[in-house]
Amino acid sequence: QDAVSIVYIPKNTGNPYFDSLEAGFRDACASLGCEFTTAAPATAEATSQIPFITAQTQRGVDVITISPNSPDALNQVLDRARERGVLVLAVNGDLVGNETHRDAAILPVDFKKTGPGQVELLGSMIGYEGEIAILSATTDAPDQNTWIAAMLDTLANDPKYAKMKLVATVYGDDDPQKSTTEAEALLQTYPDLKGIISPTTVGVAAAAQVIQSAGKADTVKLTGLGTPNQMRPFVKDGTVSAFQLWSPYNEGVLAAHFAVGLKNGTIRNEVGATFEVPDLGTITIGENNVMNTQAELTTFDAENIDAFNF
Amino acid sequence: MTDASLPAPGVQNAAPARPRWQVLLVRPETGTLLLLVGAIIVAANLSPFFSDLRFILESSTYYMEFGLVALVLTLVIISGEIDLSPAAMMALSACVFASLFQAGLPIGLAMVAGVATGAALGAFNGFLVVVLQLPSIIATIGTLTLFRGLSQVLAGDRSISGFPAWFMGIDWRTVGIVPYPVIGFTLAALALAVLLGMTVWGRQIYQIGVSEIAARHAGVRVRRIKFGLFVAMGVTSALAGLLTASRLASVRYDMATGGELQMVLMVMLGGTYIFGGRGGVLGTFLAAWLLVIIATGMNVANIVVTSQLVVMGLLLIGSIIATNAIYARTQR
Amino acid sequence: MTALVSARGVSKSFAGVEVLRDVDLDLAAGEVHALLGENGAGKSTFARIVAGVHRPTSGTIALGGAPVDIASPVIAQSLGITLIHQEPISFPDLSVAENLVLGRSAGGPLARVPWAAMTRDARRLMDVLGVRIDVTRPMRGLSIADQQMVEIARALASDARLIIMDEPTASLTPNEVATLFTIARRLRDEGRAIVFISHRLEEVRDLCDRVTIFRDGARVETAAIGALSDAEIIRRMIGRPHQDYMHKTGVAIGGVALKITGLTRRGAFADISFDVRHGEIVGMGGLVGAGRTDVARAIFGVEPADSGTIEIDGKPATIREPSDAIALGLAFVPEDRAVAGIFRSLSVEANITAAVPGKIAPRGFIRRAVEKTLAADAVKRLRIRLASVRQPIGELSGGNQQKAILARWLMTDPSVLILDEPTRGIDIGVKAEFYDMIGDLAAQGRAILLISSELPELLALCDRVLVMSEGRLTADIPRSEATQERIMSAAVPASAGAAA
Amino acid sequence: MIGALLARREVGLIVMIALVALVVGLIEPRFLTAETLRIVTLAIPLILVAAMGQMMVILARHVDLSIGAILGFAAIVAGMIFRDMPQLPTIVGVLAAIACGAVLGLANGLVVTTFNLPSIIVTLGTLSLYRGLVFLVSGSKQVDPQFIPRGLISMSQTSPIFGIPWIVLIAFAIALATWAFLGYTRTGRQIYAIGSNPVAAPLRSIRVTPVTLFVFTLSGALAGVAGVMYAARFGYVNPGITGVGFEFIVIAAVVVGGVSINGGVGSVLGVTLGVIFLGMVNVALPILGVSAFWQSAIYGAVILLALVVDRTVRIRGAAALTLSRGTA
Ligand SMILES: Nc1ncnc2c1ncn2[C@@H]1O[C@H](COP(=O)(O)OP(=O)(O)OP(=O)(O)O)[C@@H](O)[C@H]1O
Ligand SMILES: Nc1ncnc2c1ncn2[C@@H]1O[C@H](COP(=O)(O)OP(=O)(O)OP(=O)(O)O)[C@@H](O)[C@H]1O
Ligand SMILES: [Mg+2]
Ligand SMILES: [Mg+2]
Repeated sequence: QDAVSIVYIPKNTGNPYFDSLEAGFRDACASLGCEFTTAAPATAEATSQIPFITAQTQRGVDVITISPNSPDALNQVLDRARERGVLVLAVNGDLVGNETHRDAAILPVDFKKTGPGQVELLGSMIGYEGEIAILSATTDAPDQNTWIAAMLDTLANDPKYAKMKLVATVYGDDDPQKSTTEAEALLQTYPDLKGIISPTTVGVAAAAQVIQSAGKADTVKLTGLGTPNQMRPFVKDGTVSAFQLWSPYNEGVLAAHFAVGLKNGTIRNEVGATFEVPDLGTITIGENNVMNTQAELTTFDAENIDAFNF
Repeated sequence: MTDASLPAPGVQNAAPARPRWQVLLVRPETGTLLLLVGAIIVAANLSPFFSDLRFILESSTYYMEFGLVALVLTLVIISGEIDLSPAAMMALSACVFASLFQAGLPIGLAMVAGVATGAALGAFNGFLVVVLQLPSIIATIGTLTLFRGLSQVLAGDRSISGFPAWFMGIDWRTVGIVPYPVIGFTLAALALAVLLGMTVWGRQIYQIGVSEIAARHAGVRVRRIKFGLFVAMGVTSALAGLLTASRLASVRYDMATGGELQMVLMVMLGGTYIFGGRGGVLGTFLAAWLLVIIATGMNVANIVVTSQLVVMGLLLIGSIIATNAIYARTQR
Repeated sequence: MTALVSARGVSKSFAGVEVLRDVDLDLAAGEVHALLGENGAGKSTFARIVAGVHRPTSGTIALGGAPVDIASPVIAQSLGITLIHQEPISFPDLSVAENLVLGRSAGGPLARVPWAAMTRDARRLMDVLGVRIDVTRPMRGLSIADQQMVEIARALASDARLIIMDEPTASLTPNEVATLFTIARRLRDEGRAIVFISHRLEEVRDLCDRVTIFRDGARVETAAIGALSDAEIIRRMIGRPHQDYMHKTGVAIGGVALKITGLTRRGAFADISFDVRHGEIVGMGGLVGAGRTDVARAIFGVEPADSGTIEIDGKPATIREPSDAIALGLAFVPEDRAVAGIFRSLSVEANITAAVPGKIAPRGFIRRAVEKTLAADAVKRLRIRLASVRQPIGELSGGNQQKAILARWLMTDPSVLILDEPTRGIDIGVKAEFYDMIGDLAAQGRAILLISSELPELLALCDRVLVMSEGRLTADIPRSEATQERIMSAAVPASAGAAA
Repeated sequence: MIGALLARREVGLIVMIALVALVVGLIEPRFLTAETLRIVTLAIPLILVAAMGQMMVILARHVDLSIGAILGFAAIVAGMIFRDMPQLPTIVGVLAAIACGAVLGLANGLVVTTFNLPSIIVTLGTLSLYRGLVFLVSGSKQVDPQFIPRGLISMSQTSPIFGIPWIVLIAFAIALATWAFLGYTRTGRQIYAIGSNPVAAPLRSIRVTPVTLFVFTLSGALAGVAGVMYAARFGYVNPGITGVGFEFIVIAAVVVGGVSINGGVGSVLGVTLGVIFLGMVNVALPILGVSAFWQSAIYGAVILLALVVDRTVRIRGAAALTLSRGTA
């Protein structure tokens, strides 16, 4: 039969993170021989992806892979796509609480591990004691909130972190200006602040800029989730000693293999089923038809950062 | 005191009355119509998937809410004011509705409360413009920020859902193949066209737009009418907000973000004069469909969104140039 | 006499409407040349062409014998031609001083603005004209008359060779007119040419050497002012003999229609009390800025007063909006026609029927046929000059627009009419018609309050003359005792200039 | 005379600024520190610079809604030059950005004057148009921090005097220049005149078209400067978010600063105070620990409040005026 056609709809255009995710799709499709296109809205607001989903359905694509801007606003339009035989995969973020409206989800890591990982990383930087704060994205960003919940849990229950005191959680709405002001306010309001965790790419970059401007790199430690390109200069000049993320590229690769396999019947979309992906090894379909590209977060620091470019 | 022996005076500045076909054809709406036809032809040639009425109608439902508000906005702009806050009013009244529903209020009452909120917000705008006499363009930029902020205070960043089935997916219910929102939009356009074109009330809106002071002197209740228009904006926005909520089956504070630009674009594309006193509902109706065709056509042809922005911009400017040119002609 | 400016075959059409036809005209240095003509005769249009505001459709203009192309006001200015516009133009947000120099100051784009010198010159200029305005205050808020004086001042200050004055005296007081004329004569004696447009013959006789008469866009005649009698002039202007106005006689004065008691608005007028009876014409005189318009606007509800009562036919009335006033049978022809009167881009019929929605739309829906007939016979009755009742009213000349506004109010069949400067800038022929109409309206038992700055008008028409000065009512003079002297003495502020 | 003093909206603004500082200071003493001053001053330069341009446009009875997109375009162009031609000196990128801003501004002006169209709609169109161009020229690719020259970024960190960062000094220098230009040059006054009465301006031999073009070009160029400042302050340029919604903030600041939306009225001092006021509110909220939700709500409320205050002050001023009689 003719080649499987896959479209990927990122949150919005011009976001470097999704550029590398796309690259993964392209390379995988080049080897698998599937047709790959991408269509992205200009802004990342809840509903901006809807017309694109409809249009792609109308174009008769076989697979829609999407990084949803909203956990539920897309339900109806996605259902319609699936009624018309389109395979719908959530990539990089899931429809939290609405998993029934997509066929499967490809997530980078087991998000339960992100929170503790971050806490441990910051702890190791500040000697496991002192005031710390969190600079997040928006107040109800589902992923960030999962992670923050896990962080609070770890701080509260793991004696290892007993001396680390969380003094504030603020939200920069993933907007550079706002994140910057929030970070500045943190530094001023909490003179004894030892560390900041910012589990969002915009936030961690803004915070790094602020700490650098205030020249507080040695008193206030910063870590979080960021892209190497975004963080490179701050790692180089020592503002940030280490931060974490995963490989968006691999998400693209995995999504492409899974989609094609499913369409060709070589993969069954059942919890517990496994399949092989070159370079990624054996992938197991877990709870809610979720699968991860990697077991642990990748930690970037002065040694390895130049090995990455995304 | 009439003097029959007078030679009919004033012949010297008797202008040749414009031929009827000109009066009918040389109007901004005509331009919009031509653009619409052109757009359809282009879109059909851009992508084989476009020419499918069912699909176009389905996609159109994403614009009907804005279209609905744009119809009322047309009256506001003709009266010489402008309202940039409708998108924010949509969000806030929808958030009020959803929060109340979530708090356990029967959905019927919640909907009423939502509409009432819209009316109140519109009244607030009216108060600022009519009573405090702030320039509407800047005042509504203020309320735009305020209302959007309040909806965020109310709903945070989470999205509220879980509405009963009957409430959801109004855009999916159809008469024949025509979705409810499309029907509603069309009926509203008809009603407002009659109101504006054939009633005293409509005439007075034009008079206010041409010269507010003269209108007041002629006994037009300027304040009352303007206030009424702003309230109408609020109510319509609230209804549009409910429609959106039904379509998305969920409500978030960022509902319809940036919608105000789309609405103004529709009114302008429809050939309504930004300084008031001229224009009509028909044009806005056509312009709404023009936007539907362009956006849908480009999406289904996989034209990158960035060049869509460029096209929209050029379109707006082009339409204004045409509109003004035409008014310049008919101004004489 | 050498021609400074000579126009040859000048014609002008607006969108196919020829408003100026093949005009030849010579203006000599050292003369004051009057332009006379009915409303819409083309006086302002000719003036604007010479001043570079409009381009002629055809024809040439020569300056000192050499043909010139006056393509813009900038060029006109560089050629030494200045125009005092019929409607004073001003920049409300700039200071009076700046308004005086604006556009005349030399230098490049970044040339420095000499504030001190500017203010000094402005003060000097104002003293010469005997005008007491603080030159550092913004133009906004100046009465139309004050704005007119500033306009005149800047024209005089520019050392132009040709100064065109388009109805400069329309809103001026007698002594302001006198000052203006003294200066005009001095300029003439300096060898400049002056064009003077006015509808007041006595002024023309007082000031001018030669007169040119326009009718229907064509030049009818140019002659030395002495060579023509008033009657001859008027006949040439309106193409028919004109009979003098007679005061209405034998009209029974009825009961009190409008009664004002203690009307006051802060900053405008205080404690105004008077009444107007059915069939009575009550005049209201005073200097420009005395507060008459403000009082009228207060009565009609445009800007309601702070305190005081209004009674209509003995019943106390609350008027918060003009619509309330109209419902009570009041009508108001405002002074500022262009702003408060017409809907410029709307059709004449829409303008005429604006105040009677009920008549054209019984059940809310407009009946175009009814509207058209109503408008059409109003146009016939008031002899309004136009091409079609569907034509935008902005295309009519000032006088004809004014007639349309009056027509609008006659539609409402009012029992009380307030007319604020109804004949400002209106030619003799039409004026006479207006006087007749006002008389007839009174005869029909309507009460009329006539605000006017033209004393002869007040004396000729009114049964009583009220006089205002600095926001207060200073006199109530019965017709029998009314004289120019009595009115003026009541109009001039007791402590002249105390409030300056 | 007290009335005249009250009529000056600058006074009203100073009072409001003092009030905010006082109230916030009482609730959160840490607010009244030099550090706050640093943050506030850092928060305003972009807005101040753009506001100077916007102010002139509004004074001429126009408005430029496209400055946000222009800012984005200038910033991305500068960023791409830094990234793709690292051998060139930084100044080249900076100048290029300003030039781009000027060109886009000029384009606005040309459309407005040639077809004499309402600028608010034209720029509403170019707002979308220019944003599209930002994506097109950048290929929707962000310019990452590593490419932004250190020297540029240090502009918002290092300082020649009193620890006031460079970009702040530059911003105020620009404001000062604008003040001199508007108050003391022929063109400056003509801008006021055009805004005060556009119809009459040509009758007073004011060349409206060139002046209008100049004003739009300048506004664009200043938006370009703000674009460079954006790169300097945030250290990277993203085509999607850079300058989005910026126009509303700037217009708000200008109007809060007392510039009449109908043109002809407004002072540089007022606008500067307006910018400082908004900047202060922005900084005060997070320091008070006000939830992120509340920020835009309060922001909007403050704008409206300022408009109302300004309005009432103006009425009092007008009343004081009409009392003064003219001719005797
Ligand atoms: N801008 C214009 N567009 C169209 N018609 C015009 C315009 N200006 C003047 N007219 C017409 O030209 C004719 C002459 O007008 P003009 O103002 O010259 O008359 P006028 O002699 O000054 O009358 P008045 O004494 O009332 O000022 C009028 O009939 C008027 O309708
Ligand atoms: N066009 C105007 N704009 C603003 N204020 C005005 C205007 N005209 C008059 N005023 C103010 O109102 C005061 C009263 O003016 P008003 O016009 O009522 O006097 P008036 O006796 O009617 O004079 P006029 O003969 O000009 O009608 C004036 O002193 C002036 O300060
Ligand atoms: Mg005239
Ligand atoms: Mg008056």
